[in-house]
Amino acid sequence: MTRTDAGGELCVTKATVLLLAARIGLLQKPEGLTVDIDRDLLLLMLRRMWMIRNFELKVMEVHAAGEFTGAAHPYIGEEAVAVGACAALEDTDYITGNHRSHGHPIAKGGRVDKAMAELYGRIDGYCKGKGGSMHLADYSIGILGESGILGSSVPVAVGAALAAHIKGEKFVSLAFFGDGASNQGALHESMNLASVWKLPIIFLCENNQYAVTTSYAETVAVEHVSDRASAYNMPGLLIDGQDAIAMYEATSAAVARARAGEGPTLIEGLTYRYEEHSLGLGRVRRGEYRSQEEIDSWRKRDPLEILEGSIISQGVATREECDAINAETLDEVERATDFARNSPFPEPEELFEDMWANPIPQP
Amino acid sequence: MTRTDAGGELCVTKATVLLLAARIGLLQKPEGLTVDIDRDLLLLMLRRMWMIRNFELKVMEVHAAGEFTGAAHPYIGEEAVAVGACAALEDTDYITGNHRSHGHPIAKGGRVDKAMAELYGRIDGYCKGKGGSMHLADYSIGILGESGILGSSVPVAVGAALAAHIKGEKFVSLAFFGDGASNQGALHESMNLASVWKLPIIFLCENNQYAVTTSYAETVAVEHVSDRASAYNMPGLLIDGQDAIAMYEATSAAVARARAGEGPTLIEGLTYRYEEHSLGLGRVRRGEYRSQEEIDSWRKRDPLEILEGSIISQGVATREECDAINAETLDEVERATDFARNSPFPEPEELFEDMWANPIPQP
Amino acid sequence: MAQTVFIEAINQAITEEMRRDENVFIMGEDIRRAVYGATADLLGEFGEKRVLDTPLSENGFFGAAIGASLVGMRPIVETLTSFMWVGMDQLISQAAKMRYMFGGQATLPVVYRATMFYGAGSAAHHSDRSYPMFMNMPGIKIVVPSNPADMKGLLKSAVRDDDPTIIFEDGTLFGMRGEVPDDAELPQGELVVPFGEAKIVREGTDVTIVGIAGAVNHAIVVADQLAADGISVEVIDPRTLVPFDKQTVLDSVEKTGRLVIADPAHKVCSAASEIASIVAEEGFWSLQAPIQKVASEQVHIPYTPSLEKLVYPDVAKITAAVKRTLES
Amino acid sequence: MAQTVFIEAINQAITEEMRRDENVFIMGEDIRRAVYGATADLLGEFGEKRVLDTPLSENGFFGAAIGASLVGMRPIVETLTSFMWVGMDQLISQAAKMRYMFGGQATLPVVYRATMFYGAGSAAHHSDRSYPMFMNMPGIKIVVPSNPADMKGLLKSAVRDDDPTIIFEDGTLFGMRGEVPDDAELPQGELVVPFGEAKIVREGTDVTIVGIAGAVNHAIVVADQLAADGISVEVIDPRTLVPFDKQTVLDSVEKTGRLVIADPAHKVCSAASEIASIVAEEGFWSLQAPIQKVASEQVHIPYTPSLEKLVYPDVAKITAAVKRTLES
Ligand SMILES: Cc1ncc(C[n+]2csc(CCOP(=O)(O)OP(=O)(O)O)c2C)c(N)n1
Ligand SMILES: Cc1ncc(C[n+]2csc(CCOP(=O)(O)OP(=O)(O)O)c2C)c(N)n1
Ligand SMILES: [Mg+2]
Ligand SMILES: [Mg+2]
Repeated sequence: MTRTDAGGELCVTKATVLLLAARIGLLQKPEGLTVDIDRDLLLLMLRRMWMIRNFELKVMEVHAAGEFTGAAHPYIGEEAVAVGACAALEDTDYITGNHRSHGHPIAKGGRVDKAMAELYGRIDGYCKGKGGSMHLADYSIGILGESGILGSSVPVAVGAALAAHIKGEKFVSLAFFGDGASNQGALHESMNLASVWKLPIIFLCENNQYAVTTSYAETVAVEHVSDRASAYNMPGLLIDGQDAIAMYEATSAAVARARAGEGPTLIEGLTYRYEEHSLGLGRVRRGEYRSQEEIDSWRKRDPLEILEGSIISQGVATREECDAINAETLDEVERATDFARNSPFPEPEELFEDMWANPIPQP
Repeated sequence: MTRTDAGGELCVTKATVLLLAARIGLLQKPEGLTVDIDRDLLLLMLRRMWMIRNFELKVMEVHAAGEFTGAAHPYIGEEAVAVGACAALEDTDYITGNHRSHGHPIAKGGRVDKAMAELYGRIDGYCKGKGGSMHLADYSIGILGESGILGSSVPVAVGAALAAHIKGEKFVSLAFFGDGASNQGALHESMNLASVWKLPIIFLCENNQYAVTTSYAETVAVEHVSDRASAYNMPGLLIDGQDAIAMYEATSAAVARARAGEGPTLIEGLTYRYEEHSLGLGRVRRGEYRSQEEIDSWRKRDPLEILEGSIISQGVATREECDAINAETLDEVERATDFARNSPFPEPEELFEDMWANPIPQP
Repeated sequence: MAQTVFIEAINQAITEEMRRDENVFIMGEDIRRAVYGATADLLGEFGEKRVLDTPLSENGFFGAAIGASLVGMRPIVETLTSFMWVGMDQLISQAAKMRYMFGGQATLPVVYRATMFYGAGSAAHHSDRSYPMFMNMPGIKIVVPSNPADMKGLLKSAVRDDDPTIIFEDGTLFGMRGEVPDDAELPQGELVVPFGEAKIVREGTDVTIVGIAGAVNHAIVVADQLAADGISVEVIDPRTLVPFDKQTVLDSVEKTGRLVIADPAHKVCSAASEIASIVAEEGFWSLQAPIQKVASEQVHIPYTPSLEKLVYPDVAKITAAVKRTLES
Repeated sequence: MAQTVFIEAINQAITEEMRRDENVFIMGEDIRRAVYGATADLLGEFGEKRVLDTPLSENGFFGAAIGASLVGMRPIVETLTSFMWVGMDQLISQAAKMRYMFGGQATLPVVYRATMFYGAGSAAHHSDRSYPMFMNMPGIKIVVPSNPADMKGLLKSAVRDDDPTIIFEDGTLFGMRGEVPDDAELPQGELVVPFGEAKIVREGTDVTIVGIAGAVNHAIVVADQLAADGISVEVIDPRTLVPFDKQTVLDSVEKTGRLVIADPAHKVCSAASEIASIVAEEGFWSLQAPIQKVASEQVHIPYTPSLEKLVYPDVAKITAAVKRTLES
């Protein structure tokens, strides 16, 4: 049994989100429900979502063709979560992420050429080929890095927020983690720390409802991960993760709360992973852990369609303008792939570089 | 600020406990509130509480006299918590504990002679002198052992409950931990595991309101540790930890629930540590972290007085009978101390014993 | 003798032990659907209670396995080496220490199957080869199989052993084929490889190579190649590191006078360091040349193949080390 | 030159570094009230934001220190070695690995002050001497001071170093008095002891003893006692294990031909094992006798004094080892 048995209907809408937010006092004026998002931001969100979608499709293509090996976890279907959340952040704010690791940096404004080169293991990659798919990072714009160990990057994000708190600065920090990872002890400790110290952090659970083959209903003892917020005396918001605008609004409210010194927020974006857990994990046969009906019902609420729908219906941009954005990102991803292919592999001397900031002799 | 500012008034009484229990469905019949406890059990509880009190007083005396060194954490003031809880268990049920480690085994029916000999580091101690104060254990009656690492014995207790679940047996498991330890990730993982698997376990938080010098109000982000139960879809009970009968009733209800296969319960016994954190930690000056008024107000609700009050006022036993029990335990503790003093230290050959169940050569 | 793939050998051992003893059960992440392969078909035969999918809470379920073992169960836990950091406290503070701390009262027949995926672009977070750390802490038996037959036989021993065991399963061997004897062929009627008995994989007289886990197979290649040059290499596979059969190594070095140790772990405080230190103390007078440690470079595992392949001991490095001992 | 107690030296270093750089802050359990002594009076001078009492969530706050260090802070974390198991994942997966994994983008000037309380009845759960495990994992600098002056000077270096550091503070030395030079007496104006420079504590010609942490002081006693018998012992204190100044050790062994290593850690895969393996490889031709490892017995730390005192390297064991090297 999954939470979407009720015919693909989500239990949240944008209205409920805001209602929830109002109820827990996160938003001051429940009557001022509609957050104004300017055109540029909406189109930027759309661009980043297309960028992720097209990046991931390309990754699947070149991975299947054997252009690089190693695990890679596609973010397709979940684009609205990272993009909506990161749209509420500045370059001076920080994020940390996990193994499903391409969406977060792109959503935060990272470069697809350096990301793709990293997946190819090349010297021009974000980490000079040392990190690979699961360890993208861009310290110049606050991307503190994705983590292959689940839950492990959440305390790190708490630390960035702690620095803001100690120094009295205004930046905030946001940690992405999955429904599966929410069962790690690190989450408990992090949420408690952030709450007792009132740190400017957003805990962002991407609940795509599965950890590899295991439904969160079987492993998370409460109905919604966001229900756990009450155990830490912080607001918990259950948000429609297919709706970028809802994600943006909720995160904006949480960011405002954080910057105001009022402490952390837990946001759960309810979403869905279209693809299998990881490229190359052929053994995980789809039918065994989720039904085609379930997948289909989620695909009907595609985050790109939903955002484009709002944009077009509200007259923010035309279908053609939206298509052009898609096409531009497709192009950029193609160029990024060429960039990656043409970048050399690191030379052997590179092996011992980057171990230490203040180097020591090799033993 | 502590939670007892309101003039030493506790926010729970036995009535509220039962109300709470009824509210969350733990007790079937809210009208049948008064649990019948037979005379023998009441007097056994009194005996064990006096045993702990007198044991600890003796430990303080001989430790001050330098008869043994090493840390020891007195349980004085908290006797009702362990004794009330363990009175709800059978010998075939399991407990695990922590560094404040003398009360739990005595409450579970452990022997004070072997306990005292262990503190003295003697061969007749529970662990042949290898464990010491923080590692008492008696596997013959389900005492799986105290742990000096906080939170660390809680997953172990979950495992004992898991065994009952797998084998379809009826024993239950109970884990003691402090308010401070409740912030360990191990607690989160344990409570979630126990809830998703519906394991027969009781999480018993001894909230004596401080971790060394730190008030739980400063480190636990919710008002009561028991509030966290909702994050794991289990009942959470806030109990007057000075009232052994209340502790017994609440734990009995949780044990019944566990044996019925309905899963875990979180019980918080609100209590108070009369003495300093640990023998020998002279540096921790009392006045710096808690006031004399606070201490005095708690001492007014002494668990022994409260239990004797109920016993005598309800005609279960007379003052003289109660005093006799006290005297008998005093005697037993004296004999235990002599036993400990007369037991030899382990011989050097003992050093390499007990490392392995299937021994291997020393490297 | 059947040709068996390493991962099938694991599956056989688990299946046979679960059939033999109803107290044996297995827990881990996504094991019902056998995401890593070793637990295929267990759910069907043994049911949900003995094939337990866990939440992603390694510290919690590592500890639950300990607790279950204390009260009569014999749990097998599936995990990766890299996830052990998260559950380290239960492994060290409880599994390793309990029995001694409680004066022998606790008996913990718990087995952790920890896979080491390395060498194929898993990067720093998924490539740990951490057995040397666990060797430093007394209380856990450490098993490092190098072929399907030992994998099967050692896993069966681990399940029957009354102490906590970690089996470091070398992921580079998961696809390795090897002969695994059928039970009927064996005098004792089943394949159980005892702990603490090193195996002399190749006999030789000029130099001793001790190989750990996957490195044993490189050492065999080196021995076979150098035989053509007239160099006689003895290859020893300790099979378990705790207990460690030092006598077989000391005897070999007494014969050859030269020692190379090939160890995929990071070289500082590695198993290789330990073995070198034993021989430098107890086999010193046998040595005719400096001991050669061939272990992983002291850097994290880089993702990119161009760098990763430089990290580990391989045939070329081991060959060079053998030659160094012969030239000095 | 002031006579200073070890724990005061810690306090001085922290205070001075917090004064020097406002990005330095300290966090830990009950540090405001200085339960373990080293953080006395910090709260008054530096206030609540820079002297942070933490909940009992080691994994959480070890990680928070890492995150803070990534964005410009220089955290000092107070803990005990035995509580590091609980926070192991942050130390290994994040502190040690981040910089390399991110191609050098991450800089983590975070210092963990991990006290080793052993030798006084703390039993198995509170007596860990775990530096060898951290030596196996690249990425963390490992510091093992043996006296108040080095404690102060090395801690100051650690705070200024841009890499993660763990200082293993030997609890048996907390009450040790020693000379700590006043800043005014020093040419460079302050006491900063660089990493990677071993100290020759006693010069000698017959045998080299390398001591680790508290064992250095035993080695000094041995050297002084044996001098009376006409045996000339050189005592080396590496002071940091990562980086490790192997040249000083190799030079000494070249001179003496004999090596004893005294290490309070468990002996298997210990720092002693590592140093022995280095010398067996790179200093082999200097050696005139088997290397002697004097490390802790491979058992857990028993509570009772009658057994605990048998575990660690002490003057008698080190003396015996020196004699063994001279007799062989
Ligand atoms: C500590 C740890 N345990 C297990 C794993 C193996 N693993 C990688 S991804 C994954 C599932 C994660 O699920 P979730 O957190 O929901 O993220 P999702 O993949 O759904 O985005 C698992 C079990 C890991 N990487 N780290
Ligand atoms: C993992 C871990 N961290 C820190 C400590 C040090 N320590 C021992 S007792 C204690 C306070 C415990 O507080 P609480 O859990 O409330 O139990 P109480 O002492 O109040 O009974 C601390 C911090 C420890 N033993 N283990
Ligand atoms: Mg998921
Ligand atoms: Mg407490």
